[in-house]
Amino acid sequence: MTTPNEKTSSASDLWRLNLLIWATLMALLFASLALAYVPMGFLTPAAGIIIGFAKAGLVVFLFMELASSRALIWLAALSGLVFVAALFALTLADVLSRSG
Amino acid sequence: MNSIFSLPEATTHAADVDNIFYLLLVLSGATAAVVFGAILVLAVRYHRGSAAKRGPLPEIVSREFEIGWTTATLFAFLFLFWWASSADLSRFSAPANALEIHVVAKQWMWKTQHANGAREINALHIPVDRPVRLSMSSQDVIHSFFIPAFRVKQDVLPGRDTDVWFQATKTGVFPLLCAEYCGTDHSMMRGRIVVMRQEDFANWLSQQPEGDDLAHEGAKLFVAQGCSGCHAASSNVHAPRLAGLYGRVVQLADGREVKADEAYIRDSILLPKRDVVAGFEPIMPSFSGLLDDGEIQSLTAYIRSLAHEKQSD
Amino acid sequence: MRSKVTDALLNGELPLPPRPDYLRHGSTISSWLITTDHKRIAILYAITITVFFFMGGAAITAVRLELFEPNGWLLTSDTYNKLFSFHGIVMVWFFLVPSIPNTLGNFLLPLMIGAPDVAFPRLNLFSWYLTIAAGMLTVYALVAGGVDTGWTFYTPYSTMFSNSHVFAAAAGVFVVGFASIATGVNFIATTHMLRAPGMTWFRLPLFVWAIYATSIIMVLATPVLAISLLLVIAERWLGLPIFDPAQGGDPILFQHLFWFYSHPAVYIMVLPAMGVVSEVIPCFARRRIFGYDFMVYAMVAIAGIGFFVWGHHMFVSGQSIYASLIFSFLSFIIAVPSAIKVFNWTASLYRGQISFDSPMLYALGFVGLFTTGGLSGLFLASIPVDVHVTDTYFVVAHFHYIMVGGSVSAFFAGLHFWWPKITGKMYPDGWARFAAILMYAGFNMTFLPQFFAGYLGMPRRYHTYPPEFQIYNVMSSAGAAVLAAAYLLPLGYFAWSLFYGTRAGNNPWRATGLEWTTTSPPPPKNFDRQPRVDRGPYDYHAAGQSAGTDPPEVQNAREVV
Amino acid sequence: MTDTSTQLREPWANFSRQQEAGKFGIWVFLASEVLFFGALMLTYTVCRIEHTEAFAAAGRETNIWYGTANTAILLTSSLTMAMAAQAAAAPERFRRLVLGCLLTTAALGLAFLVVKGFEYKEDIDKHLVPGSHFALPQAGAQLFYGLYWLITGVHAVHLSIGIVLVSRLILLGYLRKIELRENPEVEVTALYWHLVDIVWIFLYPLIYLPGRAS
Repeated sequence: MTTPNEKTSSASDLWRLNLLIWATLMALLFASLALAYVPMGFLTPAAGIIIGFAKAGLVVFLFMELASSRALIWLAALSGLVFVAALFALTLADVLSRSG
Repeated sequence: MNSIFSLPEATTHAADVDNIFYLLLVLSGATAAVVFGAILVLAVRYHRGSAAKRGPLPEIVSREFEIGWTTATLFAFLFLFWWASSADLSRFSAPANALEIHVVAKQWMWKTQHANGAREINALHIPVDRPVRLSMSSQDVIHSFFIPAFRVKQDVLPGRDTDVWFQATKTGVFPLLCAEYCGTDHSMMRGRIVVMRQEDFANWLSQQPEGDDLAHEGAKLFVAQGCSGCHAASSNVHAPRLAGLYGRVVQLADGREVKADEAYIRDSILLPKRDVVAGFEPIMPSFSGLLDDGEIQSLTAYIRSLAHEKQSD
Repeated sequence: MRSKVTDALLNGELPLPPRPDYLRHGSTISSWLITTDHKRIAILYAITITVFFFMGGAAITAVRLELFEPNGWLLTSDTYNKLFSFHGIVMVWFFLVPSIPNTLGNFLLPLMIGAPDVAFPRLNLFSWYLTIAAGMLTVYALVAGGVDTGWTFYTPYSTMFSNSHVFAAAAGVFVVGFASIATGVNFIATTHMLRAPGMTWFRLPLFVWAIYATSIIMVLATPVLAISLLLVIAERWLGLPIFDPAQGGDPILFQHLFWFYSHPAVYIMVLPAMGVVSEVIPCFARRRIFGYDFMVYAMVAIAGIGFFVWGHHMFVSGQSIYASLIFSFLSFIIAVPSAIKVFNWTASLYRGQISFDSPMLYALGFVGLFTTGGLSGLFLASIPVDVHVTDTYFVVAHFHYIMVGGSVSAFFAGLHFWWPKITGKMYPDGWARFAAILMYAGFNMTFLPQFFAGYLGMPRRYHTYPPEFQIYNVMSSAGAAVLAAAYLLPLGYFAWSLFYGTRAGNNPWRATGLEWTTTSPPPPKNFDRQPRVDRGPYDYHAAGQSAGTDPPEVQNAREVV
Repeated sequence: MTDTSTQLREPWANFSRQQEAGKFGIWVFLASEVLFFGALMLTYTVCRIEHTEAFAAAGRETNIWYGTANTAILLTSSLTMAMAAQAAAAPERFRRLVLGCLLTTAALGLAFLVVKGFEYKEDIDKHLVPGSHFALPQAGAQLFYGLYWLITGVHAVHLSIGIVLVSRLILLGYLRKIELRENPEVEVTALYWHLVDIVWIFLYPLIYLPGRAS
């Protein structure tokens, strides 16, 4: 439960903040769409994925209010990320260094 | 039929494996003895109501002990890791002069084929004291080429070549087993490895029915499958010349450089559009599904044999 | 100065007015089937896993009988393959994974931290129903004709070449995976949110730490198992090519996904066992555990590093040599915490007042067999030796030493240690000690010969084998008969104790821990008064003193005024 | 604070602790979902590394407009879901705002499924279903579409569960069966919805953007 902000938040306050986040997300979406058509070798897919992380970050920290959550919630979110990273890193260590 | 209690060490590296095994055995035995001994002694000395002195355990002792055996265990294991991996790394790649044999695993039998075309089912004759390299592929599921006496085991994968090499040091007959579960008759998929002296091996090889060796068979396939239509020296189709290709570094259309080894040849046959050579159109049709693994190995052997002929442009 | 009466009252010796404990709190069938009381759900799980344990045992009895002869005499190859596959699937997912966490863990976690129940009681019941649904799917797979892929479901055999009931079995394991995740989420939330006042993290009993670390693995590793089986189902049932070599699929990728779960899964099975032993040894040695904080760090380290070592199952699978070296290095590192724990258990016996009741015998049996199993793991972590012994009976012996010698012995230690608390009845300790020793002997007779057969090159999952291995198989099968007998004995005297056992007081072993401060069996809401905790666990003697012989001040439950 | 004793459930002593536990529990479950979809994305990544050309060719076949529209829809639904959750958590009475936002979120979820339906129909017409008469010649392309159907299918199932959860809140809230204000269930449903959106955020560059540049 987020800590209720000091002054009573009126509906318009809520809308203003969230609409700003939403606009950023849509901008990022169209940016990734545009970048996909720019031939930059391996940078093109990388750009798509980096923008994906950016959008996911926005949703997690602001929409899901991880930014204002207790340390315990950070722990849960972080643990998922750490072990997915380990899964990717060690599996790709095999796939990329396989000869022939 | 090896004896009940001991396993012969029939290859150069078998002794290394056994040395590591015995080292681990000694270390583990010692650790187990210490732990079991300590439990026994403590259990006897401090059983309830025994006269042994109790009194407090000095705090410093527990901290020292804890740090002590943690670091001791850590360094012992790091040493073991270093010893084991250095032995493994030293035999990572096969020596160049290794005798090359192709192995095809199929649900529930082993097919081996020597460079000169001699074929065997569930058996493999090899010379002693000479490095042998097996290039293996499976036609259906994952099998595993396992010779206990050689301390050799390598999974055989469908759709990809895996290879393993060894140098036999003892003549004799050693069991070959399949070690990766592969279905109903997984346990029947066994064979014999016959290690012979060099001369006996040469005689045996010459007496084999003169099945075409791989290269000749590959040559026939090269024509039958229509490869020669484009790749032959005389063809007017704009396609890469294969003479002297094997082992050369190939410049690809998308800028990458690839060494033309067996995997490259296999991929170019099955997935031609993947590594298109610079300056050529991706017009080659894919042969996946048309050629089985045995035929691909023959074609690869034929293309390699072209490397020895004079390069005719 | 409190009078003697209040002390006795506190210790529960005086006959209080009979309050209904959780067993007699409702005796209709529905009171059991829709219960949200964690203690009743623990008993439902106990019955479920016992049924599955004996089903898996029956399957392997047929296999052991078959292996008397090198060319087999009882079963066809297909039946043999289906039986060992069924043994693997049932023992791993329907017995070992839920055994300690879902029975002893479910029952004791709230009791040990002073909570009335787990955080999400309805989710707890839901995970039991998921386990039952999954069990029915797996039994259907057996009855309809069996699955013959082994418990590892390796592709492309499981997706393209097996014509047995892979879909039903994979779906069964898929569903039981979610039961495991639900249990994990439940226990993590309980440990964080429902600890009694004063119960800080470093005053938690090591059993609670073990269940907490296991829950983390359950939550984070099981989803990847669900995906690997979902991919097998998708390829087999929907025809979507994922691991099909003809389409360029990579069978080794399945092994990565499968072993990413399956290695942490062996820590799901052994960590709770370590927790039980860490409770039993201090109680019967009347000593504080040696190096409590190192034990906690070791458990968390095992849970953490356990996720990075799965590649040691794939040294010969065609994995690149560099990845193999990384996995070999990490596998050696994770052996260190396990070694520390064994040394700490042993050191806990120093200057104690050791009594050899049956829980202690099982616990010492655990330490012995787990040490052998762990040390044989070192052989498998070094690549050249692993290349020779992987996929042989050496590996079979290794993991049975840890899972059966370790986890099952510790499960029996826990069962005997907390039986008075769960049922309120004492069992005949003489029989129990005999059963413990018989199990230890039977176990070694069964699995020690397999180390030799494995090193001499007998592959695993072989229906017929070269004749030179017959002697080892005969010895192993004979040992298995003794082991089976040792497993049946507890069934007998535990059932006997339910009806004729003497009534157990609140704290028959004079152990420390909040679960021993309430009545046996505990009331539905566990505690009459919210317990407070003002000191660490295993307070068998004042800090710095040695183990006294008189009963300890049951300090944990004292009402701190 | 509303009278929360009605929402207090076993075994909690006070309501705020129960809320914290609920939120922590869903976050732990979301960590497992991250692993769940992470494993699927790893499968995609490894197959793509082994068949870069085929995946580029197959990626070009997907309809990028459907993909982009769906991403926009889900991002907007995340906005309205976040609004609903924050409005429900606020001490003021935003009952109509909460119900409105929940309704929009469910509607956007359904819109996503409808667009997905059209896309699937178009894929079937273009013979993009792996099998005998598959449109593209390369072997790797069948892998791409094998994973495409599976991952988008699993995501659609998760989205449908999300829609059911949101609709349940709308129904019970509208009929005053449960009090939406400061109800932990709204927050838990919102967190789950955002996860489903994040999964799609990562699916979009993997499925629709490859091969566009060459």
